[in-house]
Amino acid sequence: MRSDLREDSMHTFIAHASITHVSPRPPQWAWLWLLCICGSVSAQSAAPVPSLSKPDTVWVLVSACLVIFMTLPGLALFYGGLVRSKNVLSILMQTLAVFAVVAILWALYGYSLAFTEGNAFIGGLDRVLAHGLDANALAATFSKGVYIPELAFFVFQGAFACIACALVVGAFAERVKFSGVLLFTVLWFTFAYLPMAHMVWFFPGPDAFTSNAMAATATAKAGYLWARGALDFAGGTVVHINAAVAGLVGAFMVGKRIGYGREALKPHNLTQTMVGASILWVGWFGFNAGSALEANGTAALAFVNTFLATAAAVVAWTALEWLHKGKPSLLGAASGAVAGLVAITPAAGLVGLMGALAMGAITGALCLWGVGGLKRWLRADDSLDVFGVHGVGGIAGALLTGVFAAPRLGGAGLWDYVSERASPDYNLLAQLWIQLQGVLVTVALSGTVSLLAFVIVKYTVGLRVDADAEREGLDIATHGENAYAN
Amino acid sequence: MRSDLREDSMHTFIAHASITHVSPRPPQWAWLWLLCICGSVSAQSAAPVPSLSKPDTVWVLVSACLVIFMTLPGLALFYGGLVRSKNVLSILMQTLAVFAVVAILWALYGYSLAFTEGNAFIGGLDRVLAHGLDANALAATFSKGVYIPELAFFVFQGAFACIACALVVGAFAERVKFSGVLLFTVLWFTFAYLPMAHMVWFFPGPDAFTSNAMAATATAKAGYLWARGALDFAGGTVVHINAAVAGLVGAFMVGKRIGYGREALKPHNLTQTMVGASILWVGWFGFNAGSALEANGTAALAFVNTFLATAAAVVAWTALEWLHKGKPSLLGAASGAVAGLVAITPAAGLVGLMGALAMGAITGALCLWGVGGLKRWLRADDSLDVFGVHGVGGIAGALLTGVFAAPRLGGAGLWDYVSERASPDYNLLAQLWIQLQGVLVTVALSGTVSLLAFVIVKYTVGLRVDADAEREGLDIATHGENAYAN
Amino acid sequence: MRSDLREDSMHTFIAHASITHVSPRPPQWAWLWLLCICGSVSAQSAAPVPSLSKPDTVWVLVSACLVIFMTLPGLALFYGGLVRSKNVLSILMQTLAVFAVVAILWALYGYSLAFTEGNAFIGGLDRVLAHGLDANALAATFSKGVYIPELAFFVFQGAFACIACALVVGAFAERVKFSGVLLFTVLWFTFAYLPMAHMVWFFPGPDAFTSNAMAATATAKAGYLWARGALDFAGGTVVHINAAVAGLVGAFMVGKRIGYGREALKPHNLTQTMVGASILWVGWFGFNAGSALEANGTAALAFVNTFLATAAAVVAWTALEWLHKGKPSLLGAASGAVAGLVAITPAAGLVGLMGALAMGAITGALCLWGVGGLKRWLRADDSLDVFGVHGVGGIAGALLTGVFAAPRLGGAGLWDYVSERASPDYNLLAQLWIQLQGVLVTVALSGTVSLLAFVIVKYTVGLRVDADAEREGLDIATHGENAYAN
Amino acid sequence: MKLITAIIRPFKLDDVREALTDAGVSGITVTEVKGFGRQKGHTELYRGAEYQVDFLPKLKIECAVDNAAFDAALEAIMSAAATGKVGDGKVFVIGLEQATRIRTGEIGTDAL
Amino acid sequence: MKLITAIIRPFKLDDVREALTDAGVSGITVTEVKGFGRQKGHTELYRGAEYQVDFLPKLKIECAVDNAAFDAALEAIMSAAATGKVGDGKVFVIGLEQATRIRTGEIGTDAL
Amino acid sequence: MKLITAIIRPFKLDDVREALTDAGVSGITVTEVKGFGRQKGHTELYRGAEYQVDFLPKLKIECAVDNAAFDAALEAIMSAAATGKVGDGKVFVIGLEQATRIRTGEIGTDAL
Ligand SMILES: Nc1ncnc2c1ncn2[C@@H]1O[C@H](COP(=O)(O)OP(=O)(O)O)[C@@H](O)[C@H]1O
Ligand SMILES: Nc1ncnc2c1ncn2[C@@H]1O[C@H](COP(=O)(O)OP(=O)(O)O)[C@@H](O)[C@H]1O
Ligand SMILES: Nc1ncnc2c1ncn2[C@@H]1O[C@H](COP(=O)(O)OP(=O)(O)O)[C@@H](O)[C@H]1O
Repeated sequence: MRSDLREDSMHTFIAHASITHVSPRPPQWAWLWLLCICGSVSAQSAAPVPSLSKPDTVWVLVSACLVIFMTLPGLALFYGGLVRSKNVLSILMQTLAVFAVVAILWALYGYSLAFTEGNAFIGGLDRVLAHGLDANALAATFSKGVYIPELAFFVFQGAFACIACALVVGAFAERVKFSGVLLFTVLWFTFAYLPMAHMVWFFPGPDAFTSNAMAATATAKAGYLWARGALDFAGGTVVHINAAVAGLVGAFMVGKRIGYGREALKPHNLTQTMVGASILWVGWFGFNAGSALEANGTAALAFVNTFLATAAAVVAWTALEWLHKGKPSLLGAASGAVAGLVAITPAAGLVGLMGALAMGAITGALCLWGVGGLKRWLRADDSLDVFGVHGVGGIAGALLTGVFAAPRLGGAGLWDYVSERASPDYNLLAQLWIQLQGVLVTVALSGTVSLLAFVIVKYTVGLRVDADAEREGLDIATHGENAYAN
Repeated sequence: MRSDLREDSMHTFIAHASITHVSPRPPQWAWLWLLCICGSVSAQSAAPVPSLSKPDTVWVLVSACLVIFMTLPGLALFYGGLVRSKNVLSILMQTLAVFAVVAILWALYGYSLAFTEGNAFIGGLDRVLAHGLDANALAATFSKGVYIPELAFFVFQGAFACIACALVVGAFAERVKFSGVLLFTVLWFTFAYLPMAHMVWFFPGPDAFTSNAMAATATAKAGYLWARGALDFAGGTVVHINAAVAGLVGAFMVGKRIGYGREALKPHNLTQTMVGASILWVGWFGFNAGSALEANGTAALAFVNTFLATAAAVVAWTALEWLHKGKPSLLGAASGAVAGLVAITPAAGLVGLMGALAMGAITGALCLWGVGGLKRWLRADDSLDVFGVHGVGGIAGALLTGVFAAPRLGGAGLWDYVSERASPDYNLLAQLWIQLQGVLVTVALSGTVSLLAFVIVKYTVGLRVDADAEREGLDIATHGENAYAN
Repeated sequence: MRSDLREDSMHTFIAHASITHVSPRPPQWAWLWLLCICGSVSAQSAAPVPSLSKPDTVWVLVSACLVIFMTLPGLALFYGGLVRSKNVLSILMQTLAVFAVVAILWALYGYSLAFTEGNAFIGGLDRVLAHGLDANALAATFSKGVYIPELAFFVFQGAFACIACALVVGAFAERVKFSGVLLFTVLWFTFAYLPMAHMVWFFPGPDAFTSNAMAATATAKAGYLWARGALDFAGGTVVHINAAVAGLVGAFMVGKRIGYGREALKPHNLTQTMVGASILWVGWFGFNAGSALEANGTAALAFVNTFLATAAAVVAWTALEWLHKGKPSLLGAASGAVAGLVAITPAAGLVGLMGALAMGAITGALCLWGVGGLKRWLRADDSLDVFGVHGVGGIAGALLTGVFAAPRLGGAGLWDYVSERASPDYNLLAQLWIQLQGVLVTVALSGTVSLLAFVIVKYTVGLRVDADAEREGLDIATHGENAYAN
Repeated sequence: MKLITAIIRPFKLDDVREALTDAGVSGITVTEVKGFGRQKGHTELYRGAEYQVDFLPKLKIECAVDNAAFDAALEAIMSAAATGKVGDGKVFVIGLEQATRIRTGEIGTDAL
Repeated sequence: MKLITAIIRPFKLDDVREALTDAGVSGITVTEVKGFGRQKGHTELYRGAEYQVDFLPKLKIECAVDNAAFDAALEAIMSAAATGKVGDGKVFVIGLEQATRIRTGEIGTDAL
Repeated sequence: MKLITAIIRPFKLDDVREALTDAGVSGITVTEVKGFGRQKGHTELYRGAEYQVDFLPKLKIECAVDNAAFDAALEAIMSAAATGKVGDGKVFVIGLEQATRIRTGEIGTDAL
């Protein structure tokens, strides 16, 4: 069956080689050719000078702001509330420091390696040190002739890189060494995040798709998974599966917390966690709907799906916990919300409203298993369930996207950039196989890079604080402060 | 006097029957005819294909995000801080669960019943199960020929339904049964919220108002209170009075908390409440200014009034409390802020800046009485003063809107959709009577539905936890978790 | 050297007198001629009726919302977490009350005195009591022919006034008298904030710059520092230096807290402070990028710089503290974030990305000294380091703006409103001297007004609570409530 | 003089304090404590992790009384704090060698 | 050996600890408590609800001393904790039968 | 009957409680306290302000035992709470004149 599936999809892929431009819409953010107005506009093109779309600029800037809000303070609070009070500052500090470091690296080389043309796996060096990134540079969106300031695209994408790296720290909270986190972040960002972003999101922009022939040429320049036709609207693979695998590897490498499985390692402030989850939800509207890069119907669809899938996951988790454990917990509901958000991420602008409800409900249930049965089976102390929620939810979301994007299930199908309309064909099994490939590539790349990075950290700055420091709490031991006083 | 007033207004109403299209502007959100691009555009209309306005799309999506932010975490924190620490998770959980359930119901049937054409009291079934709600569907705004994605309107309105239902839970916090809250929500949402939304907000859109004759036809299809000319810019009746009455009925039905009137039932975290109030304020800019559905001068006016009325209410409450009790409290100031926000809701785009200041100050003072003198007189344990703030403030706001919308008091007057300008006539007493009718209809409908719903809940799943559970706290007893630990 | 610098710049200034229209771009928010549509449009101008730009309206309204979010709850939490738990409500209450009072004064006379034409130091009375401020009034942006609702500009600017006044209270937290804070606010707002805003930001709008001759006329009507060519993109002088000096004077006048220097006056909740800092960051995107008044490349640049400078300051502060004290603290990182934000404020749309990183890093280091060495030297109990962060950061930012705005350092240079492009000349030393003048004027004005205001407060309502109240905590003693209970 | 230490249910505090005041006791000191005893706790569930919580919130009330007032005070606590269900708590009595009022330096019964 | 228990005003902690250290006491244990006594509380107002709060925050200091050090320790507390206003608190003294240091198992005076 | 009061390290609570249960003690009362002693504290830094913190978090465990159970209980605490490093804490023993169970009114050993 598997091989059938594979054959089928490969066949499909080869047979349709001439229309590989039938790609997801918006597969995700495509950074386009830099359009330096003052630059060399090719003489033969009599195209009008591309001009900036103000409403889309507002939309992408507001979305960038929302995505930043997701990390600071959203994720920080979500995680911070789940640790014991003696470690809350350490988790806030890790989130903040990782955010700041990645922001800087993004400007120095990250953006260039992810979003300029290079090979199928990594971009080029055109934008290193923010070269050419000024107020006049434009970036394409998913519609021909519609541009936004490249800086808006830069910061929207930068915010994604920041949250992806910050997500990881939840897996080895309460015992990891601060310097270790920082070193790991630099390595993982460079060798796992940037290639994934390039592979999934880079393509030469819709203006290049003028004919089937040109589309083939353009597709050849795109990232590896983009070219294969993997659907990932807002970053399920790049952000969630990627980070979750890193977290899981980290949880294994750093080892279990002292007292794990014996003492009660309880969340110190669930109100805080709930606020964090709420802010994540709110910010996620920017994450998902902003990924349309335009304020259009697709953005509205992504927004609505982010509303509905999350609600469905909250209800699913709550109902199942109520049935199985007798009590519906707030932490469960909040975790369900995050699970739903993770699930809908790759699908946001691609599935219909009923599909979103289904995806939310299914993933809510799966992640409940992810933090329970699966976690016990994995035997890793993934402190804040990064894998259980983002990994399980991300994988489920990636695969279900392949299902519910099908037009007959209310989905948007595949977008044909040449004809500028949805392609009439949709092969569900083939797409599912492509989706699975996306998942496998992510797991393999992130797993390998993470493992190597943690080994490097271990034998250089070290991975874990000593037992006394862990007992005293990282806040005092590592950061010299206490979160709470009179 | 009363009957005079009545006669007068009735007379006005009848006399002007031919210009009933002189309706509030934007009376509120009008959901318009669904304009499926691919659908049947009537052949005789040579109108250009309606196209999406991107800036207005951004504005409504951002506003939807802000309204969601109001509930999660805004309202949750505002309420959560006011209960004792043993019940904080229960209030957060109720807010979150109600939000999620209503979001789902909104997609399943709520939106359809509220915002498609039906009779004067309830809408139709066209959009049940999100039928036809795809990325291409457009909805009208208040200007002819200006459209936004219907999904943007859908989610903006959905966020209103969520917060209205969540508001209610504050009235019977700290002792209500979780399953009871959920069942009540489903009933009240269906039988009180949806009809109110339809009656106040539904109209066939500005494009239908091509002539006085067409206007009369269009008005005949509108909701009951819309057709009468009731002014409610952003939902004072539908959301606030509606929810407050439900809360008050609930407080009576569920009964007083153990220890009420004897023990100190103090807020456990006023910082949290202040954060909640602040977020409510911030989100309310979306609630009120977003209700213009366009990014125009009316939106800016609604925004500014939301800024000023709130400030005035903060100062009024603080000053009076200082004078009467000797100490100006933060909880007072925060409550004043919410009172001001409630008051300006129906008036936001309809009154002038000085009118907004006056409305805020008056309502701030009235709500101080609402949580004090009135509350003692009512003898209900409305735990978090839902009625004292949202009920009193909502009623005051509805009536004062009739006053300060008067052009001679700096207001915008009534909008004539046919001529696309404000009507020169404004009969203050007549309008006041119409406003009062809106209040009375809301009180009657919500009161009746709530009473029946609570009775049903009482005799099925039950309304109240047992005394031991109440003493132990709902967090442990109902949800199996503790908010705070070390 | 100094006098050389001065001569040089003066020379430059005089020599280029005819091109004083070469002013910063956007020097900052220019409130323009009121364009009452119904008003007297001069007959000789055949210009088309100015019309509203919807996307820019969205952008300014959203930005206003973000700036309000910075104060409530951002600044309130940032400050609130830093005091002891017995004083947290007092700081929240001061923030909220100052916000509300200033909002009202803004409508009554503040906006008019700051942003209508008057003399070089203060505006006129045209807009007193919101006269003429209705939904149809338009305000210019920095591009010819691009308008937004004047109410949007009104509220965006109003939010700035609110946060500036609220910033001050951090300097004398935990012992100041509430009534004293209110009286001081009214005085300082009127006599320090409004003149500064007028001097730095008022100019007659880009449409007036039709020729060099007209530009000279227009510049003559502008505020004092604007006319001199001081660069302050989003308010480093008007908001930060201004408030910081007031705070420092206040710290001296109110005196040290009981126990200062002997007892541990520790922050009671650093999580709260971190959330506050995060919200400040998020809101600051509106503060800085919104100051472009348009959703264009400059806005995107300001946004990105607000992202990068802050990140650099976080890393700089953290690294230095780690090196010097052995432990990198979260409070340090959060303070670094605020320092970076303050620094980039005057520069946001004027410097390049690498310039922003440099400014952030330099200012992060300087402010670390500001809260340490400098503070000890000043011997004032500036409780929450308003001067150490906002004063030092503001001054450093103002001066560094003169450096990094230089085109050869990647900056945008000076904008010529006549030719509508950047001027080719940029004299770094001259500009630095102009920047220094801006700083000196601010320090002198704010210092004098603050001193007088505090003296008035001292001899009328009083400046400080008595020792027993200070020991008991202001929450109970002044506001009659406790922040936290069970 | 004796020092009475009572472990009681939190919600009984007001009753006990009133009863003690009626019994002529002029001052008490209250501490939040966690008690472990016969009364069974509850289970808490945080995602996959289930914890059995045996410690329950209780209040410890300390009051120093002179011998004359002792019986009344003890009786006051006993009746005010009882619900009859497991977990009502205990009263411990310890001999007090000396009591002093810091403000005045008064010693013994006068200090109470 | 005696166990000295002092109820003091919170802001006096540092003074008392220093005075005790000067008096040769090497360790103390501090508990946050709420005190009810002659010192009057305050009123709190939460919207319409007014509450009279009679319990005031105090600190309880416990220190075990040998008999030789007792007078000095008591004197140290008495002078360091006093302000002369109602609410300064009390000192209670109890006979200590035995003291042990957990780390070493030392017993009696050596354990302190 | 005796009242055993032990000051221990917070993370030893579960061990001590189990040891006491094994030794036949049926109830304990636990208080969060701050301890000052030989164990040195740490420095905290809040921006420019550096504070030396000498008080460390400890738990106080109180348990009333009858004389027969006393030795076992003491031994249980001593061995369960020890790490051998400075700061392990102390055990204080006080004579208990009387113990009562509020629920039943039982007195003496029966009350424990
Ligand atoms: N031997 C003991 N020593 C100290 N405190 C005890 C002891 N036994 C019980 N307690 C305290 O009394 C509380 C109530 O005891 P428990 O056995 O639960 O119920 P009851 O008092 O009804 O027998 C416990 O939670 C604990 O705080
Ligand atoms: N009889 C008592 N038993 C236990 N604690 C007491 C007693 N009387 C007073 N206290 C404690 O001492 C504190 C101070 O007592 P109070 O009567 O207010 O003032 P003063 O010590 O100046 O007489 C009280 O808050 C309470 O904690
Ligand atoms: N004399 C004392 N009286 C009361 N408590 C004491 C005394 N000495 C020590 N303690 C308590 O015991 C704890 C441990 O004491 P410490 O001197 O640090 O270590 P050790 O017990 O190993 O000698 C202290 O933190 C304090 O709470």
